[in-house]
Amino acid sequence: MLTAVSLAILITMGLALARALMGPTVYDRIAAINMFGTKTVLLIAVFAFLSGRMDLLDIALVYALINFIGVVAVLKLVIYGDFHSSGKDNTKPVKVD
Amino acid sequence: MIIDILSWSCLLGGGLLGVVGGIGIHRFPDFYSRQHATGITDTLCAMLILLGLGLQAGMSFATFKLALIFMFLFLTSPTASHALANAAMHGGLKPKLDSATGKDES
Amino acid sequence: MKAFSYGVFLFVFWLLLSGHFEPLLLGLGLTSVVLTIFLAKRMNVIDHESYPVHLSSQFPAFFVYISREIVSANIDVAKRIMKFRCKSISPQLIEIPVPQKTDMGRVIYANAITLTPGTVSVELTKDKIIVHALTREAADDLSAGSMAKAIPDQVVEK
Amino acid sequence: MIDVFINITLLAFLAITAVAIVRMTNLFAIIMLFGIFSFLSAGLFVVMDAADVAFTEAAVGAGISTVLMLATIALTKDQNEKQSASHRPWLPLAVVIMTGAALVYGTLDIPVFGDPDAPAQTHVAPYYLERAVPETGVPNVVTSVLASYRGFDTLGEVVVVFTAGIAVLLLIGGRRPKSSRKKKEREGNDA
Repeated sequence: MLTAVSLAILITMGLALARALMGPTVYDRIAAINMFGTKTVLLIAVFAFLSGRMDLLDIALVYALINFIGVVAVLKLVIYGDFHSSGKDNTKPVKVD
Repeated sequence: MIIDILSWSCLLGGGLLGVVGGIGIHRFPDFYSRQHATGITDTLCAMLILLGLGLQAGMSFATFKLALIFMFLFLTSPTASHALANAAMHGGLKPKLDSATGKDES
Repeated sequence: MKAFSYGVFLFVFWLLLSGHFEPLLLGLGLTSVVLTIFLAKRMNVIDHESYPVHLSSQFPAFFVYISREIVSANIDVAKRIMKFRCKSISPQLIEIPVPQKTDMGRVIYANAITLTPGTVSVELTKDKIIVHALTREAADDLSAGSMAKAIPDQVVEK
Repeated sequence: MIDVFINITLLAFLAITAVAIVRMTNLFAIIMLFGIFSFLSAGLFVVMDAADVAFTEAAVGAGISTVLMLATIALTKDQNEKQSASHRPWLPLAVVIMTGAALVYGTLDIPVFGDPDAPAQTHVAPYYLERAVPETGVPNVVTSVLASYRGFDTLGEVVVVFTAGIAVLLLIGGRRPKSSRKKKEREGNDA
Protein backbone atom coordinates (compact mmCIF):
# COMPACT_ATOMS: atom_id res chain seq x y z
CA MET A 1 0.00 0.00 0.00
CA LEU A 2 2.80 2.41 0.92
CA THR A 3 4.50 1.32 -2.28
CA ALA A 4 1.50 2.43 -4.35
CA VAL A 5 1.43 5.78 -2.59
CA SER A 6 5.13 6.41 -3.14
CA LEU A 7 4.66 5.55 -6.81
CA ALA A 8 1.79 8.04 -7.05
CA ILE A 9 3.93 10.71 -5.39
CA LEU A 10 6.77 10.00 -7.81
CA ILE A 11 4.41 10.38 -10.77
CA THR A 12 3.17 13.70 -9.38
CA MET A 13 6.76 14.84 -8.89
CA GLY A 14 7.48 14.00 -12.51
CA LEU A 15 4.47 16.01 -13.69
CA ALA A 16 5.47 18.98 -11.54
CA LEU A 17 9.04 18.76 -12.83
CA ALA A 18 7.73 18.80 -16.40
CA ARG A 19 5.75 21.96 -15.61
CA ALA A 20 8.80 23.56 -14.01
CA LEU A 21 10.85 22.83 -17.13
CA MET A 22 8.20 23.98 -19.60
CA GLY A 23 7.38 27.25 -17.90
CA PRO A 24 6.00 29.31 -19.71
CA THR A 25 6.02 32.10 -17.09
CA VAL A 26 8.31 32.37 -14.12
CA TYR A 27 5.27 32.05 -11.84
CA ASP A 28 4.42 28.68 -13.32
CA ARG A 29 7.91 27.55 -12.46
CA ILE A 30 7.68 28.80 -8.89
CA ALA A 31 4.28 27.12 -8.42
CA ALA A 32 5.64 23.86 -9.80
CA ILE A 33 8.66 24.05 -7.51
CA ASN A 34 6.48 24.73 -4.49
CA MET A 35 4.40 21.68 -5.42
CA PHE A 36 7.57 19.67 -5.98
CA GLY A 37 8.77 20.60 -2.52
CA THR A 38 5.51 19.54 -0.91
CA LYS A 39 5.72 16.22 -2.73
CA THR A 40 9.30 15.73 -1.51
CA VAL A 41 8.11 16.25 2.05
CA LEU A 42 5.37 13.66 1.55
CA LEU A 43 7.75 11.23 -0.16
CA ILE A 44 10.19 11.41 2.73
CA ALA A 45 7.35 10.92 5.23
CA VAL A 46 6.07 7.88 3.32
CA PHE A 47 9.60 6.56 2.97
CA ALA A 48 10.13 6.87 6.72
CA PHE A 49 7.21 4.48 7.21
CA LEU A 50 8.28 2.27 4.33
CA SER A 51 11.70 1.68 5.88
CA GLY A 52 10.60 2.00 9.51
CA ARG A 53 13.07 4.80 10.36
CA MET A 54 10.94 7.39 12.09
CA ASP A 55 13.82 9.85 12.53
CA LEU A 56 13.44 10.68 8.86
CA LEU A 57 10.26 12.54 9.78
CA ASP A 58 12.45 15.29 11.24
CA ILE A 59 13.88 15.88 7.80
CA ALA A 60 10.41 16.06 6.30
CA LEU A 61 9.62 18.68 8.93
CA VAL A 62 12.68 20.78 8.09
CA TYR A 63 11.77 20.51 4.43
CA ALA A 64 8.23 21.76 4.94
CA LEU A 65 9.66 24.89 6.58
CA ILE A 66 12.47 25.50 4.12
CA ASN A 67 10.16 25.10 1.16
CA PHE A 68 7.98 27.88 2.52
CA ILE A 69 10.87 30.21 3.32
CA GLY A 70 12.37 29.63 -0.11
CA VAL A 71 9.11 30.40 -1.90
CA VAL A 72 8.52 33.58 0.09
CA ALA A 73 12.11 34.75 -0.50
CA VAL A 74 11.78 34.11 -4.22
CA LEU A 75 8.48 35.97 -4.40
CA LYS A 76 9.85 38.90 -2.47
CA LEU A 77 12.58 39.18 -5.05
CA VAL A 78 10.08 38.85 -7.90
CA ILE A 79 7.82 41.59 -6.57
CA TYR A 80 10.24 44.15 -5.20
CA GLY A 81 13.49 43.33 -6.95
CA ASP A 82 15.41 43.16 -3.67
CA PHE A 83 15.07 41.86 -0.14
CA HIS A 84 14.97 45.13 1.77
CA SER A 85 11.83 46.92 0.71
CA SER A 86 8.84 46.16 2.88
CA GLY A 87 5.96 48.36 1.86
CA LYS A 88 3.70 48.69 -1.13
CA ASP A 89 5.64 51.69 -2.36
CA ASN A 90 6.61 50.39 -5.77
CA THR A 91 3.58 48.30 -6.68
CA LYS A 92 0.39 49.41 -8.29
CA PRO A 93 -3.02 48.30 -7.03
CA VAL A 94 -4.83 45.50 -8.80
CA LYS A 95 -8.07 46.30 -10.55
CA VAL A 96 -10.90 43.93 -11.36
CA ASP A 97 -11.74 44.21 -15.04
CA MET B 1 -8.27 -3.94 11.12
CA ILE B 2 -10.75 -1.14 10.61
CA ILE B 3 -7.95 1.35 11.24
CA ASP B 4 -5.86 -0.40 8.59
CA ILE B 5 -8.62 -0.15 6.00
CA LEU B 6 -9.22 3.47 6.92
CA SER B 7 -5.56 4.40 6.64
CA TRP B 8 -5.17 2.54 3.37
CA SER B 9 -8.10 4.32 1.81
CA CYS B 10 -6.73 7.64 3.06
CA LEU B 11 -3.33 6.88 1.56
CA LEU B 12 -4.77 5.71 -1.75
CA GLY B 13 -7.13 8.67 -1.96
CA GLY B 14 -4.24 11.03 -1.25
CA GLY B 15 -2.05 9.44 -3.89
CA LEU B 16 -4.87 9.54 -6.43
CA LEU B 17 -5.57 13.20 -5.73
CA GLY B 18 -1.88 13.96 -6.13
CA VAL B 19 -1.81 12.42 -9.59
CA VAL B 20 -5.06 14.21 -10.51
CA GLY B 21 -3.53 17.51 -9.41
CA GLY B 22 -0.44 16.70 -11.45
CA ILE B 23 -2.60 16.14 -14.50
CA GLY B 24 -4.43 19.36 -13.67
CA ILE B 25 -1.33 21.54 -13.92
CA HIS B 26 -0.94 20.31 -17.49
CA ARG B 27 -4.58 20.48 -18.57
CA PHE B 28 -5.53 23.93 -17.32
CA PRO B 29 -4.93 26.81 -19.72
CA ASP B 30 -3.26 29.55 -17.70
CA PHE B 31 -1.26 30.18 -14.56
CA TYR B 32 -4.16 31.19 -12.32
CA SER B 33 -6.25 28.13 -13.07
CA ARG B 34 -3.19 25.94 -12.59
CA GLN B 35 -2.94 27.40 -9.11
CA HIS B 36 -6.16 25.58 -8.24
CA ALA B 37 -4.67 22.27 -9.38
CA THR B 38 -1.60 22.96 -7.25
CA GLY B 39 -4.02 23.69 -4.43
CA ILE B 40 -5.39 20.15 -4.63
CA THR B 41 -2.01 18.56 -4.17
CA ASP B 42 -1.08 20.98 -1.42
CA THR B 43 -4.22 20.56 0.65
CA LEU B 44 -6.32 17.42 0.58
CA CYS B 45 -3.72 15.16 -1.04
CA ALA B 46 -1.07 16.04 1.54
CA MET B 47 -3.56 15.94 4.39
CA LEU B 48 -4.95 12.53 3.44
CA ILE B 49 -1.49 11.02 3.10
CA LEU B 50 -0.36 12.43 6.44
CA LEU B 51 -3.60 11.29 8.07
CA GLY B 52 -3.17 7.80 6.64
CA LEU B 53 0.40 7.61 7.91
CA GLY B 54 -0.72 8.89 11.30
CA LEU B 55 -3.33 6.16 11.54
CA GLN B 56 -0.62 3.61 10.78
CA ALA B 57 1.65 4.93 13.51
CA GLY B 58 -0.90 5.15 16.30
CA MET B 59 -0.11 7.25 19.36
CA SER B 60 3.61 8.05 19.22
CA PHE B 61 6.17 10.75 18.61
CA ALA B 62 5.91 9.95 14.90
CA THR B 63 2.24 10.92 14.91
CA PHE B 64 3.09 14.17 16.65
CA LYS B 65 5.66 14.97 13.98
CA LEU B 66 3.17 14.13 11.24
CA ALA B 67 0.64 16.42 12.90
CA LEU B 68 3.29 19.12 12.96
CA ILE B 69 4.00 18.71 9.24
CA PHE B 70 0.24 18.87 8.72
CA MET B 71 0.06 22.12 10.69
CA PHE B 72 2.95 23.69 8.78
CA LEU B 73 1.40 22.79 5.45
CA PHE B 74 -1.97 24.02 6.66
CA LEU B 75 -0.48 27.40 7.60
CA THR B 76 2.14 27.91 4.93
CA SER B 77 0.64 26.54 1.73
CA PRO B 78 -2.16 29.15 1.46
CA THR B 79 0.31 31.90 2.31
CA ALA B 80 2.65 30.75 -0.42
CA SER B 81 -0.20 30.39 -2.94
CA HIS B 82 -1.56 33.82 -2.12
CA ALA B 83 1.89 35.41 -2.35
CA LEU B 84 2.41 33.72 -5.69
CA ALA B 85 -0.94 34.83 -7.15
CA ASN B 86 -0.36 38.31 -5.78
CA ALA B 87 3.10 38.47 -7.32
CA ALA B 88 1.78 37.28 -10.66
CA MET B 89 -0.97 39.89 -10.60
CA HIS B 90 1.45 42.69 -9.73
CA GLY B 91 3.84 41.37 -12.32
CA GLY B 92 1.18 42.11 -14.91
CA LEU B 93 0.17 38.57 -15.82
CA LYS B 94 -3.46 38.74 -17.00
CA PRO B 95 -5.71 35.82 -16.14
CA LYS B 96 -7.71 34.19 -18.93
CA LEU B 97 -11.25 34.84 -17.80
CA ASP B 98 -14.47 33.29 -19.00
CA SER B 99 -15.62 35.72 -21.69
CA ALA B 100 -19.26 34.60 -21.60
CA THR B 101 -20.03 36.40 -18.32
CA GLY B 102 -18.77 39.92 -18.85
CA LYS B 103 -20.47 41.14 -15.70
CA ASP B 104 -18.90 42.06 -12.41
CA GLU B 105 -20.20 40.05 -9.50
CA SER B 106 -18.90 42.07 -6.60
CA MET C 1 3.15 36.59 31.63
CA LYS C 2 2.61 36.02 27.96
CA ALA C 3 6.31 35.36 27.52
CA PHE C 4 6.19 32.76 30.29
CA SER C 5 3.28 30.82 28.78
CA TYR C 6 5.01 31.05 25.41
CA GLY C 7 8.11 29.56 27.04
CA VAL C 8 6.13 26.66 28.52
CA PHE C 9 4.55 26.07 25.13
CA LEU C 10 7.96 26.09 23.42
CA PHE C 11 9.43 23.72 25.99
CA VAL C 12 6.61 21.19 25.58
CA PHE C 13 7.11 21.54 21.84
CA TRP C 14 10.84 20.85 22.23
CA LEU C 15 10.15 17.86 24.47
CA LEU C 16 7.73 16.29 22.00
CA LEU C 17 10.11 16.87 19.10
CA SER C 18 13.20 15.45 20.78
CA GLY C 19 11.72 12.62 22.85
CA HIS C 20 14.77 12.55 25.16
CA PHE C 21 14.55 13.00 28.91
CA GLU C 22 18.18 12.89 30.15
CA PRO C 23 19.11 15.80 32.44
CA LEU C 24 21.86 17.11 30.15
CA LEU C 25 19.62 17.26 27.10
CA LEU C 26 16.72 18.69 29.10
CA GLY C 27 19.06 21.43 30.31
CA LEU C 28 20.23 22.18 26.79
CA GLY C 29 16.62 22.34 25.59
CA LEU C 30 15.69 24.64 28.44
CA THR C 31 18.64 26.90 27.64
CA SER C 32 17.63 27.19 24.00
CA VAL C 33 14.03 27.95 24.99
CA VAL C 34 15.17 30.71 27.36
CA LEU C 35 17.46 32.13 24.68
CA THR C 36 14.61 32.12 22.17
CA ILE C 37 12.29 33.90 24.59
CA PHE C 38 14.98 36.47 25.35
CA LEU C 39 15.55 37.18 21.66
CA ALA C 40 11.83 37.28 20.88
CA LYS C 41 11.28 39.67 23.78
CA ARG C 42 14.08 41.89 22.55
CA MET C 43 12.65 41.88 19.04
CA ASN C 44 9.26 42.67 20.56
CA VAL C 45 7.44 40.00 18.55
CA ILE C 46 5.48 38.26 21.30
CA ASP C 47 2.12 39.91 20.81
CA HIS C 48 -1.42 38.90 19.95
CA GLU C 49 -0.47 38.49 16.29
CA SER C 50 2.44 36.12 16.55
CA TYR C 51 1.01 34.19 19.49
CA PRO C 52 -2.79 34.27 19.12
CA VAL C 53 -3.92 32.55 22.33
CA HIS C 54 -7.16 34.52 22.39
CA LEU C 55 -8.38 32.69 19.27
CA SER C 56 -7.73 29.18 20.59
CA SER C 57 -11.30 28.66 21.81
CA GLN C 58 -12.72 29.41 18.36
CA PHE C 59 -10.15 27.40 16.49
CA PRO C 60 -11.55 23.81 16.74
CA ALA C 61 -14.93 24.74 15.23
CA PHE C 62 -13.19 26.66 12.47
CA PHE C 63 -10.92 23.71 11.83
CA VAL C 64 -13.86 21.32 11.41
CA TYR C 65 -15.62 23.81 9.12
CA ILE C 66 -12.58 24.43 6.95
CA SER C 67 -11.78 20.72 6.68
CA ARG C 68 -15.27 20.01 5.37
CA GLU C 69 -14.97 22.88 2.89
CA ILE C 70 -11.55 21.66 1.74
CA VAL C 71 -12.83 18.13 1.12
CA SER C 72 -15.88 19.20 -0.90
CA ALA C 73 -13.93 21.80 -2.90
CA ASN C 74 -11.19 19.29 -3.65
CA ILE C 75 -13.61 16.73 -4.98
CA ASP C 76 -15.23 19.38 -7.16
CA VAL C 77 -11.96 20.59 -8.66
CA ALA C 78 -10.67 17.02 -9.13
CA LYS C 79 -13.84 16.17 -11.06
CA ARG C 80 -13.36 19.20 -13.27
CA ILE C 81 -9.76 18.25 -13.99
CA MET C 82 -10.78 14.75 -15.04
CA LYS C 83 -13.66 15.90 -17.26
CA PHE C 84 -12.16 15.32 -20.69
CA ARG C 85 -13.45 16.76 -23.95
CA CYS C 86 -15.87 19.41 -22.67
CA LYS C 87 -14.75 22.75 -21.27
CA SER C 88 -15.36 22.44 -17.57
CA ILE C 89 -14.01 25.65 -16.11
CA SER C 90 -15.12 29.27 -16.25
CA PRO C 91 -12.45 31.38 -14.52
CA GLN C 92 -13.65 34.51 -12.74
CA LEU C 93 -12.00 37.43 -11.02
CA ILE C 94 -14.30 38.79 -8.34
CA GLU C 95 -14.16 41.27 -5.52
CA ILE C 96 -15.71 40.31 -2.20
CA PRO C 97 -16.11 42.39 0.95
CA VAL C 98 -14.21 41.56 4.16
CA PRO C 99 -16.39 41.89 7.25
CA GLN C 100 -13.59 41.05 9.73
CA LYS C 101 -12.42 43.81 12.01
CA THR C 102 -8.93 42.64 12.94
CA ASP C 103 -5.90 42.08 10.75
CA MET C 104 -5.69 38.55 12.08
CA GLY C 105 -9.28 37.81 11.03
CA ARG C 106 -8.71 39.25 7.58
CA VAL C 107 -5.61 37.15 7.08
CA ILE C 108 -7.39 34.01 8.27
CA TYR C 109 -10.25 34.74 5.89
CA ALA C 110 -7.91 35.21 2.93
CA ASN C 111 -6.00 32.07 3.84
CA ALA C 112 -9.22 30.08 4.18
CA ILE C 113 -10.24 31.22 0.71
CA THR C 114 -6.90 30.12 -0.67
CA LEU C 115 -6.96 26.82 1.22
CA THR C 116 -10.13 25.68 -0.51
CA PRO C 117 -9.12 24.75 -4.05
CA GLY C 118 -11.10 26.53 -6.72
CA THR C 119 -10.59 29.93 -5.14
CA VAL C 120 -7.33 31.81 -4.63
CA SER C 121 -7.16 35.20 -2.99
CA VAL C 122 -5.05 37.47 -5.17
CA GLU C 123 -5.10 40.76 -3.30
CA LEU C 124 -6.06 41.62 0.25
CA THR C 125 -6.80 45.19 1.32
CA LYS C 126 -8.53 46.74 4.33
CA ASP C 127 -12.10 46.11 3.19
CA LYS C 128 -12.04 43.77 0.22
CA ILE C 129 -10.38 40.68 -1.20
CA ILE C 130 -9.86 40.09 -4.90
CA VAL C 131 -10.39 36.40 -5.60
CA HIS C 132 -9.59 34.32 -8.64
CA ALA C 133 -12.19 31.56 -8.85
CA LEU C 134 -11.95 28.52 -11.09
CA THR C 135 -15.68 28.31 -11.77
CA ARG C 136 -18.71 30.56 -11.65
CA GLU C 137 -20.29 28.34 -8.95
CA ALA C 138 -17.28 28.72 -6.64
CA ALA C 139 -17.36 32.48 -7.16
CA ASP C 140 -21.09 32.64 -6.38
CA ASP C 141 -20.65 30.52 -3.25
CA LEU C 142 -17.99 32.88 -2.01
CA SER C 143 -20.02 36.00 -2.78
CA ALA C 144 -22.87 34.56 -0.72
CA GLY C 145 -20.56 35.00 2.26
CA SER C 146 -21.14 31.89 4.35
CA MET C 147 -17.44 31.40 4.86
CA ALA C 148 -16.95 34.89 6.26
CA LYS C 149 -19.16 34.01 9.24
CA ALA C 150 -17.05 31.00 10.26
CA ILE C 151 -13.78 32.91 10.59
CA PRO C 152 -12.47 33.44 14.13
CA ASP C 153 -12.28 37.17 14.64
CA GLN C 154 -11.85 38.75 18.03
CA VAL C 155 -10.67 42.20 18.91
CA VAL C 156 -8.07 42.26 21.69
CA GLU C 157 -7.68 45.13 24.11
CA LYS C 158 -4.10 46.25 24.37
CA MET D 1 12.60 -3.25 -3.99
CA ILE D 2 10.65 -0.02 -3.99
CA ASP D 3 13.57 1.96 -2.60
CA VAL D 4 15.67 0.90 -5.58
CA PHE D 5 12.89 2.16 -7.82
CA ILE D 6 12.66 5.45 -5.90
CA ASN D 7 16.43 5.76 -6.21
CA ILE D 8 16.37 5.27 -9.96
CA THR D 9 13.48 7.68 -10.46
CA LEU D 10 15.05 10.39 -8.32
CA LEU D 11 18.36 9.97 -10.13
CA ALA D 12 16.57 10.26 -13.48
CA PHE D 13 14.84 13.45 -12.30
CA LEU D 14 18.23 14.71 -11.11
CA ALA D 15 19.77 14.10 -14.52
CA ILE D 16 16.85 15.81 -16.30
CA THR D 17 17.11 18.81 -13.99
CA ALA D 18 20.88 19.04 -14.50
CA VAL D 19 20.52 19.01 -18.29
CA ALA D 20 17.76 21.62 -18.09
CA ILE D 21 19.95 23.85 -15.90
CA VAL D 22 22.77 23.63 -18.42
CA ARG D 23 20.51 24.46 -21.36
CA MET D 24 18.65 27.36 -19.77
CA THR D 25 19.67 31.00 -20.15
CA ASN D 26 17.33 32.70 -17.68
CA LEU D 27 19.30 33.01 -14.43
CA PHE D 28 16.15 33.22 -12.36
CA ALA D 29 14.74 29.96 -13.68
CA ILE D 30 18.13 28.34 -13.17
CA ILE D 31 18.09 29.23 -9.48
CA MET D 32 14.58 27.79 -9.21
CA LEU D 33 15.85 24.57 -10.74
CA PHE D 34 18.80 24.56 -8.32
CA GLY D 35 16.16 24.44 -5.60
CA ILE D 36 14.61 21.36 -7.20
CA PHE D 37 18.08 19.88 -7.60
CA SER D 38 18.72 20.26 -3.87
CA PHE D 39 15.36 18.74 -2.99
CA LEU D 40 16.08 15.76 -5.24
CA SER D 41 19.58 15.15 -3.98
CA ALA D 42 18.44 15.41 -0.39
CA GLY D 43 15.68 12.92 -1.18
CA LEU D 44 18.37 10.61 -2.54
CA PHE D 45 20.41 11.03 0.63
CA VAL D 46 17.35 10.09 2.66
CA VAL D 47 16.72 6.97 0.59
CA MET D 48 20.40 6.04 0.90
CA ASP D 49 20.19 6.27 4.69
CA ALA D 50 22.30 9.40 5.17
CA ALA D 51 19.83 11.36 7.28
CA ASP D 52 22.40 13.88 8.53
CA VAL D 53 23.68 14.78 5.08
CA ALA D 54 20.08 15.15 3.93
CA PHE D 55 19.45 17.51 6.83
CA THR D 56 22.40 19.67 5.82
CA GLU D 57 21.42 19.58 2.16
CA ALA D 58 17.90 20.64 3.05
CA ALA D 59 19.02 23.57 5.19
CA VAL D 60 22.00 24.76 3.17
CA GLY D 61 21.30 23.61 -0.38
CA ALA D 62 17.59 24.30 -0.66
CA GLY D 63 17.28 27.06 1.92
CA ILE D 64 20.29 29.30 2.41
CA SER D 65 22.03 28.96 -0.93
CA THR D 66 18.83 29.68 -2.87
CA VAL D 67 18.30 32.85 -0.87
CA LEU D 68 21.97 33.83 -1.22
CA MET D 69 21.96 33.33 -4.98
CA LEU D 70 18.75 35.33 -5.28
CA ALA D 71 20.29 38.09 -3.18
CA THR D 72 23.30 38.11 -5.49
CA ILE D 73 21.04 38.47 -8.50
CA ALA D 74 19.14 41.26 -6.76
CA LEU D 75 22.39 43.09 -6.02
CA THR D 76 23.84 42.71 -9.50
CA LYS D 77 20.57 43.70 -11.21
CA ASP D 78 21.04 42.18 -14.63
CA GLN D 79 18.79 39.19 -14.33
CA ASN D 80 17.78 38.95 -17.96
CA GLU D 81 21.01 39.79 -19.68
CA LYS D 82 21.85 37.13 -22.18
CA GLN D 83 25.44 36.45 -22.98
CA SER D 84 26.59 34.45 -25.95
CA ALA D 85 29.41 32.01 -25.36
CA SER D 86 32.73 33.65 -26.12
CA HIS D 87 34.66 30.42 -26.60
CA ARG D 88 34.24 27.10 -28.31
CA PRO D 89 32.77 24.31 -26.16
CA TRP D 90 35.15 21.55 -27.27
CA LEU D 91 38.04 22.08 -24.87
CA PRO D 92 35.81 22.33 -21.77
CA LEU D 93 33.86 19.32 -23.01
CA ALA D 94 37.04 17.27 -23.33
CA VAL D 95 38.20 18.33 -19.84
CA VAL D 96 34.83 17.47 -18.33
CA ILE D 97 34.66 14.09 -20.04
CA MET D 98 38.20 13.21 -18.92
CA THR D 99 37.44 14.23 -15.33
CA GLY D 100 34.20 12.28 -15.38
CA ALA D 101 35.94 9.20 -16.78
CA ALA D 102 38.62 9.45 -14.08
CA LEU D 103 35.95 9.70 -11.38
CA VAL D 104 34.04 6.72 -12.79
CA TYR D 105 37.32 4.78 -12.92
CA GLY D 106 37.86 5.74 -9.29
CA THR D 107 34.48 4.33 -8.25
CA LEU D 108 35.60 0.87 -9.41
CA ASP D 109 37.79 0.59 -6.30
CA ILE D 110 35.04 1.76 -3.92
CA PRO D 111 33.40 -1.11 -2.00
CA VAL D 112 29.80 -1.97 -2.84
CA PHE D 113 27.14 0.23 -1.22
CA GLY D 114 26.33 -1.24 2.19
CA ASP D 115 29.17 -3.79 2.07
CA PRO D 116 29.77 -5.04 5.64
CA ASP D 117 33.49 -5.66 4.98
CA ALA D 118 34.18 -2.12 3.76
CA PRO D 119 36.88 -0.25 5.73
CA ALA D 120 34.33 2.35 6.80
CA GLN D 121 32.36 -0.41 8.49
CA THR D 122 35.27 -2.25 10.15
CA HIS D 123 37.77 0.45 11.13
CA VAL D 124 36.64 2.97 13.78
CA ALA D 125 32.90 2.99 13.12
CA PRO D 126 32.10 0.03 15.45
CA TYR D 127 34.01 1.77 18.26
CA TYR D 128 31.91 4.92 17.89
CA LEU D 129 28.69 2.97 17.54
CA GLU D 130 29.34 1.00 20.72
CA ARG D 131 30.85 3.70 22.92
CA ALA D 132 29.25 6.93 21.73
CA VAL D 133 26.17 6.90 23.92
CA PRO D 134 27.77 5.73 27.21
CA GLU D 135 30.85 7.94 26.75
CA THR D 136 29.27 11.19 25.59
CA GLY D 137 25.55 10.90 26.36
CA VAL D 138 24.62 12.29 22.94
CA PRO D 139 21.86 10.21 21.32
CA ASN D 140 22.94 10.92 17.72
CA VAL D 141 26.21 9.17 16.90
CA VAL D 142 27.20 11.52 14.10
CA THR D 143 26.67 14.53 16.36
CA SER D 144 28.71 12.89 19.10
CA VAL D 145 31.59 12.29 16.69
CA LEU D 146 31.46 15.86 15.36
CA ALA D 147 30.99 17.65 18.63
CA SER D 148 32.80 15.42 21.08
CA TYR D 149 35.37 13.02 19.60
CA ARG D 150 36.43 15.53 16.97
CA GLY D 151 35.56 18.57 19.04
CA PHE D 152 38.80 20.47 18.35
CA ASP D 153 38.52 19.80 14.63
CA THR D 154 34.97 21.17 14.62
CA LEU D 155 36.09 24.15 16.68
CA GLY D 156 38.72 24.91 14.04
CA GLU D 157 36.13 24.68 11.26
CA VAL D 158 33.76 26.96 13.11
CA VAL D 159 36.55 29.50 13.63
CA VAL D 160 37.28 29.45 9.90
CA VAL D 161 33.62 29.97 9.02
CA PHE D 162 33.29 32.70 11.65
CA THR D 163 36.35 34.51 10.29
CA ALA D 164 34.96 34.29 6.77
CA GLY D 165 31.65 35.69 8.01
CA ILE D 166 33.37 38.62 9.72
CA ALA D 167 35.42 39.31 6.59
CA VAL D 168 32.30 39.34 4.42
CA LEU D 169 30.52 41.64 6.88
CA LEU D 170 33.49 44.01 6.86
CA LEU D 171 33.55 44.03 3.07
CA ILE D 172 29.86 44.57 2.35
CA GLY D 173 28.64 45.81 5.74
CA GLY D 174 26.53 48.83 6.50
CA ARG D 175 23.12 47.33 5.82
CA ARG D 176 22.36 45.99 9.27
CA PRO D 177 19.13 47.89 10.17
CA LYS D 178 17.40 47.02 6.90
CA SER D 179 18.22 43.33 7.05
CA SER D 180 16.96 43.05 10.62
CA ARG D 181 13.65 44.59 9.56
CA LYS D 182 13.34 42.03 6.78
CA LYS D 183 13.86 39.19 9.25
CA LYS D 184 11.14 40.46 11.53
CA GLU D 185 8.80 40.71 8.59
CA ARG D 186 9.45 37.16 7.49
CA GLU D 187 8.67 35.85 10.95
CA GLY D 188 5.49 37.86 10.89
CA ASN D 189 4.56 36.06 7.67
CA ASP D 190 5.27 32.72 9.23
CA ALA D 191 3.01 33.15 12.24
